[in-house]
Amino acid sequence: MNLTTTQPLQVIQPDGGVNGYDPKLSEAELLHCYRAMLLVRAFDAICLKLQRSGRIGFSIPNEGIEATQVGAASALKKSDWIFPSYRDFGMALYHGVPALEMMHNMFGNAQDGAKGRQMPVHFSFVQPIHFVSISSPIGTHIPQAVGAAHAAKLRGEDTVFLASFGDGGTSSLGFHSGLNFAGVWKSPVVFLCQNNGWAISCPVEEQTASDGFAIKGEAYGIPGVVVDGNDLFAVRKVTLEAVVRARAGGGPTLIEAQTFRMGGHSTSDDPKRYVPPEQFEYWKKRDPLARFEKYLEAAGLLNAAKSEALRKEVEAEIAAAARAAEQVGPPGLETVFSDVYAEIPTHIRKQGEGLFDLGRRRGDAHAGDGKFPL
Amino acid sequence: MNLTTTQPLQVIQPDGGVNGYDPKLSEAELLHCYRAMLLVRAFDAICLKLQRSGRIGFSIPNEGIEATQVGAASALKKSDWIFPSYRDFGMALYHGVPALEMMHNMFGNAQDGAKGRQMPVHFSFVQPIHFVSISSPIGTHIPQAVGAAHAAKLRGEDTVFLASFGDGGTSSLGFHSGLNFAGVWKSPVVFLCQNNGWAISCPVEEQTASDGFAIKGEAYGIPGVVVDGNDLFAVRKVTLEAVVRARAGGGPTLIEAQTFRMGGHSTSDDPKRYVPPEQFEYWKKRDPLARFEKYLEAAGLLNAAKSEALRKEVEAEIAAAARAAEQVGPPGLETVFSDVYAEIPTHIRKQGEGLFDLGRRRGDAHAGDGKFPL
Amino acid sequence: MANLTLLQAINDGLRTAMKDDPSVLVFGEDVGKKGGVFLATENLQRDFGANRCFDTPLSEDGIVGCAIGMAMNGLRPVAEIQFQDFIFPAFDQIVSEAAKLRYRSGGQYTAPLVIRTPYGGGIRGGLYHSQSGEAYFCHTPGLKVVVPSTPHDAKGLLLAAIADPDPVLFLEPKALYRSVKGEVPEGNYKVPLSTLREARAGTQVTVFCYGAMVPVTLKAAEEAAASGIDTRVIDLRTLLPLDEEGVLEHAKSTGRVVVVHEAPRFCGFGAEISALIAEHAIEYMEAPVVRVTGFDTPFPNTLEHHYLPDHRRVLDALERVAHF
Amino acid sequence: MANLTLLQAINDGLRTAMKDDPSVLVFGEDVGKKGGVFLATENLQRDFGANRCFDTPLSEDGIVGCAIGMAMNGLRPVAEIQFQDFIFPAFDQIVSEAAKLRYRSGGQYTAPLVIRTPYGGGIRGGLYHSQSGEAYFCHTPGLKVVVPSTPHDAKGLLLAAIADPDPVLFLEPKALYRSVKGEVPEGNYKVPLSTLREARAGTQVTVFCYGAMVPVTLKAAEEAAASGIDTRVIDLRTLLPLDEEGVLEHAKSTGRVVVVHEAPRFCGFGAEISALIAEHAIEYMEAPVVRVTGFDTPFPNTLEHHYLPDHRRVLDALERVAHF
Ligand SMILES: Cc1ncc(C[n+]2csc(CCOP(=O)(O)OP(=O)(O)O)c2C)c(N)n1
Ligand SMILES: Cc1ncc(C[n+]2csc(CCOP(=O)(O)OP(=O)(O)O)c2C)c(N)n1
Ligand SMILES: [Mg+2]
Ligand SMILES: [Mg+2]
Repeated sequence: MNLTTTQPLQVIQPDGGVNGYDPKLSEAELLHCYRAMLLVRAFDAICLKLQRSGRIGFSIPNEGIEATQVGAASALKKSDWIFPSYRDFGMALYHGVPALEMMHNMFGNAQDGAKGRQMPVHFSFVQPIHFVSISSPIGTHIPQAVGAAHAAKLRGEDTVFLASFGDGGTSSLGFHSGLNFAGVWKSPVVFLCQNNGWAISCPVEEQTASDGFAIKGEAYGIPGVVVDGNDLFAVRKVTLEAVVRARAGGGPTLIEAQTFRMGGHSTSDDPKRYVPPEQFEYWKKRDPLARFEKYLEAAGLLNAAKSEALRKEVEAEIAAAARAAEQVGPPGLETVFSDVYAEIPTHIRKQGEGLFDLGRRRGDAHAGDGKFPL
Repeated sequence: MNLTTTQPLQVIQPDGGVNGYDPKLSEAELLHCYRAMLLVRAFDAICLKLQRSGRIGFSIPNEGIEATQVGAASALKKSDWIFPSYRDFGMALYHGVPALEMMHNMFGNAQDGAKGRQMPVHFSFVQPIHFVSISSPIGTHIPQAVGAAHAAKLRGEDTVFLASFGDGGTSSLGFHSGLNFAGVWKSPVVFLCQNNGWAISCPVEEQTASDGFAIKGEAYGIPGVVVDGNDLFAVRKVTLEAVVRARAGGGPTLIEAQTFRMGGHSTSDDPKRYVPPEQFEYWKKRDPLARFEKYLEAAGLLNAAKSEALRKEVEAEIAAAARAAEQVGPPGLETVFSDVYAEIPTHIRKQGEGLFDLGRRRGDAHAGDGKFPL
Repeated sequence: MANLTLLQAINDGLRTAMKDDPSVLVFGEDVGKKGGVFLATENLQRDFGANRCFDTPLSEDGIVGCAIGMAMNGLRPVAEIQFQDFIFPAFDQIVSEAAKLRYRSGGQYTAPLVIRTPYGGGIRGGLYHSQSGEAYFCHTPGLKVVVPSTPHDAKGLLLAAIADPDPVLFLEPKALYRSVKGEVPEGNYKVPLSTLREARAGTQVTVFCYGAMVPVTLKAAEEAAASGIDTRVIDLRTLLPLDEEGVLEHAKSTGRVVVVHEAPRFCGFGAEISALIAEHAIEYMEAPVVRVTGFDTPFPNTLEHHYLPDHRRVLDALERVAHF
Repeated sequence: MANLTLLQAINDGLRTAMKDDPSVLVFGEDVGKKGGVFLATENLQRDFGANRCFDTPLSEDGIVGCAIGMAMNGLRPVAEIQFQDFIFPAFDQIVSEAAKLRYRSGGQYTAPLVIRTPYGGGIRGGLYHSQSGEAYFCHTPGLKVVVPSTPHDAKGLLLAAIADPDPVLFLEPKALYRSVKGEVPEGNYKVPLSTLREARAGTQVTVFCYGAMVPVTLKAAEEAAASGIDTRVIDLRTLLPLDEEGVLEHAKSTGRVVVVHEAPRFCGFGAEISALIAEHAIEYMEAPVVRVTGFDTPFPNTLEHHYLPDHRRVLDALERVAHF
């Protein structure tokens, strides 16, 4: 079985034409995809502002890769699992994670599902889809996705598991072990490599000498597919094919989505230090949102007014979420000490009590005024 | 550049014929190869006996893979470096490491270059060729070989570095990082994957779903070549090509030598628990030594009498080495404490003095009777 | 009750867990047909099938990474690492992932898995088949670290570990695999984690030890008794979370303490015991707290019997502490 | 002499080593064009060329594995790990290989390399951009572990580390990168490894600390002075091999000791200091040996200022110990 491709699949032309391709999506579904892309862009822009004004500490730009995120996410059911990277906002938003929940995380506040323990963008959701707790170490989630998939497979479930990572992620240990195990176990996993050309400042040619990333599947007996990552339909199509095969017991697929991040690696990064300006120009012309808009317009589903209205609505939603999340205070001090284990062991409880006690003795407001509540 | 092959190269036919192939080796060189293979087999057999009679603790069977070891080693100059696995006796013996030095290691005695600190077969030599200290953790030496090669390359030297490992070794972290870095750096390294079908009891199909091992080079932009590992000329030929390319700045090659270990994984292992008997029969017919003998006979360089004489000579040499090594006592107690650092730090010195002191106070012979000599 | 070796007790524990809970899986390198290099998993594949007990590719990172995913998704994986020395490729998965998943997800995702691995010296394994790495893991909040020293505890602690909601590293003293035997109850019983075991009663000196150092210490204690030193031997059993209260009570009650382990001394587990005492019981101490440990060197081969703490070294420390 | 930040001092140290010794290479993720995420390697590629300072693929295992090979073959590699939290994929190469190569080869092969990495909290980095993993490495014979706390020492210790014949882990307190400034001599000078620095003279209590905890401790010591507690502050600088004699002398001379570090307490580096004292100086102690440390939890984000030991917690310990 050699399904590996080396030419990226493209469906939506730069002018929005699809050469008669039928996406098999209802108007509502198409507009849901569009809205998800708008949500990402708005979320991105507002987080950038929040960070620049010092109200949140950090964010990860997503501009330019919305089609990959939303196209891939759209191929999954709510019962499937996502093992995301830190640059997968759109997958959560597509599946209906409320922007407010995501904003709680950006502020690390008391209502954040992760209790303010993680840096911003390290989301964790179990609803409405499993969007597994993001970890900073690169690649560790890849074998985890395979293990979770193996569990489902052993129980005879038809759940599919999507593991998403970057071009840099392919050099990690987890990529090697995860794909190798998945190949042997024929696990129902879709490996989505978002090749955006850069791992922070490291260009792909310094990352690996392989002829692209899809071909790396060969090393594990896993078919590799290359797709235009700025083309929502193309990404959706290859992901759907991979998902269908995985669900039917056909094993894993490695997808390489070729895309580009229009921003820095993070809000701490200045890409102008290393990305040649031509690359920004090249990719600006291939903006995934503009391309999808052209399609929707050509299909008679969108016009300038409607698009403007939607954009405003979405921006208002995100802005409201940010305002609401900013109002919520920090997590309680006891959250430093809980969730290390299912039950808090004595030595940790004592450390917490010590901190509360010190706060009481010093009259320090931060340390809480009650007794250690755990 | 796609040099990857999937059909194993074969030169010596089972009947010893080579279809006119010219190995370009003098009679002396051919007999040196033959002698090296005999040395391996004798070393192997004697170590097995020593282990069974409790005189050494452990050995690693090499029977069946002598052609891979000797064929590959014969492609290297003395100024090249070998990063061996624990199953590469033949590479050391081919390059003239004295059997006695190897036996010192098997006994872990006072004359062992590694001062009796390692298990048997974990050799380390800097002469007559760099045969780098063997480590038990699988695959760690692979990126090390790449780093050593990069050093040579930066200095403009034309040294070549051979890293040898098993089929199981391809699943290790070091394989992934080592080949990836070598691909990017175009390092002068030859990666020799000795595919003997098994990683202890794990057959290749449970190790990886890839279509063989040479193809794994694709993931790193490294050409992969498959060769009949029981064919000394074929192994020598592909290794020499890889070495020549590496020396000329053409970068790394991944060689998959298909072979089989006729013994257990180690002297602690009983392969009958897991290897199907047909496999032993299949490979017995393809014995690399017998095949090379047939070639030499056909070429008029060997006959039964000469072969018998050589075998006896070699066995006597190894047996004498074993006897001599067995006479040497254990390393001095101070070797527990030296070589942790270039200079022994105070806390380690004190621990050594404490042990000597206890021995003195208890009248314990083992602990030495002098004062701590470091 | 059957009279079993520690190795048989572990096999029995795995069987019991697999029988009682269909979500328990056993996997690792060579654990299937071969039954593990020490035969701890012997016949589990035969008896429970290859879906419940299977071999993996040669990647500890993959073994633990996949185990975490399985555990997230409802299974109870029991992964074997062939030798503790080979756990380091999985260090990132253990320390960064298994140990931190519950915390970083606010309890939304958890990793109830067990990693079993033989540790310690005594088989002429040299640098890489002899190490005792417990301190590396004990410095990692979110993990539990368990070390049995008797067949009874081996089975009971293993069953408790498998049932535990948090990731447990289960270190098996390979030197004791076949050298100790003892009564092992049938069926599913649990020895609660984080509880100490008084392996020998005594009033004058307390020795804290675990794993393969327990019999060594008991032998030293017998010899010390002959010269009038009445030694209490505490088998710690669970190193993390440690029963710190229990440790301090024992330390206070004898006022003289020795700590024994095989691992190197510097920043070893023994340091934590000493530090607890120095912080919370120093005023009860009538003698220095003495550590008897492996040396601060890699593990040698030919001379391993000099590297490993033996009863003579423990006895020497007992005498120093008792007669201080 | 120039007045430099700690970060500039490190950049200066790297430059000096690269200028003086052509076998010194600097590499890691993003150290080239970008100059490192903290800019510690800024302009080194520009000034020494891409053969001397270069980026690598995203693999810490590869970075350290290749560094070992380079070191074996005559170079002096200085590898950067972007955050200490990301060093764990290289743990096997560091612990099994770099640390053990000299020993296992009887001195035939050695690995004189330096691994630089920013460690510690204070930048709102959460679980994975804040850790202090020194104890993991200090339990590894064959490694050296160095932690500077001033610009002067940062350069001088780095140059000593690069010249050292053994592998050195060089932990850079990222919280101090830009927050401390000081006089830094020009040219190549070395601060010898395994020597302590008295950061503050004092007679009543000794505090042992290192890295980013040094300024925190100094602040606490100033406040303590106001209430009549005369505190000596010892910056350990090299954690392994530790100047144990020096530590014990200081401990004995004040009879009262506090140990401060950011890392979790359990089996942390502080335990070794306490244990040394409990074993060799207990009879000099007039108070418990108290540790002020990070908590035994992963590193939180929003509440990191509660997790990190601050001068208030150190002061509290000083008072407890002084008035015991
Ligand atoms: C093990 C590890 N090493 C280093 C880092 C630091 N780091 C964070 S993101 C990143 C680059 C990732 O690039 P890529 O995988 O291409 O993803 P992208 O950011 O481009 O989406 C690096 C080096 C890390 N998080 N984990
Ligand atoms: C990291 C690591 N994990 C496990 C082991 C135990 N082990 C030693 S050899 C071996 C199998 C190696 O198989 P392969 O690479 O095919 O080499 P072969 O022995 O067949 O030559 C295993 C699992 C090890 N040495 N290192
Ligand atoms: Mg990228
Ligand atoms: Mg093999």
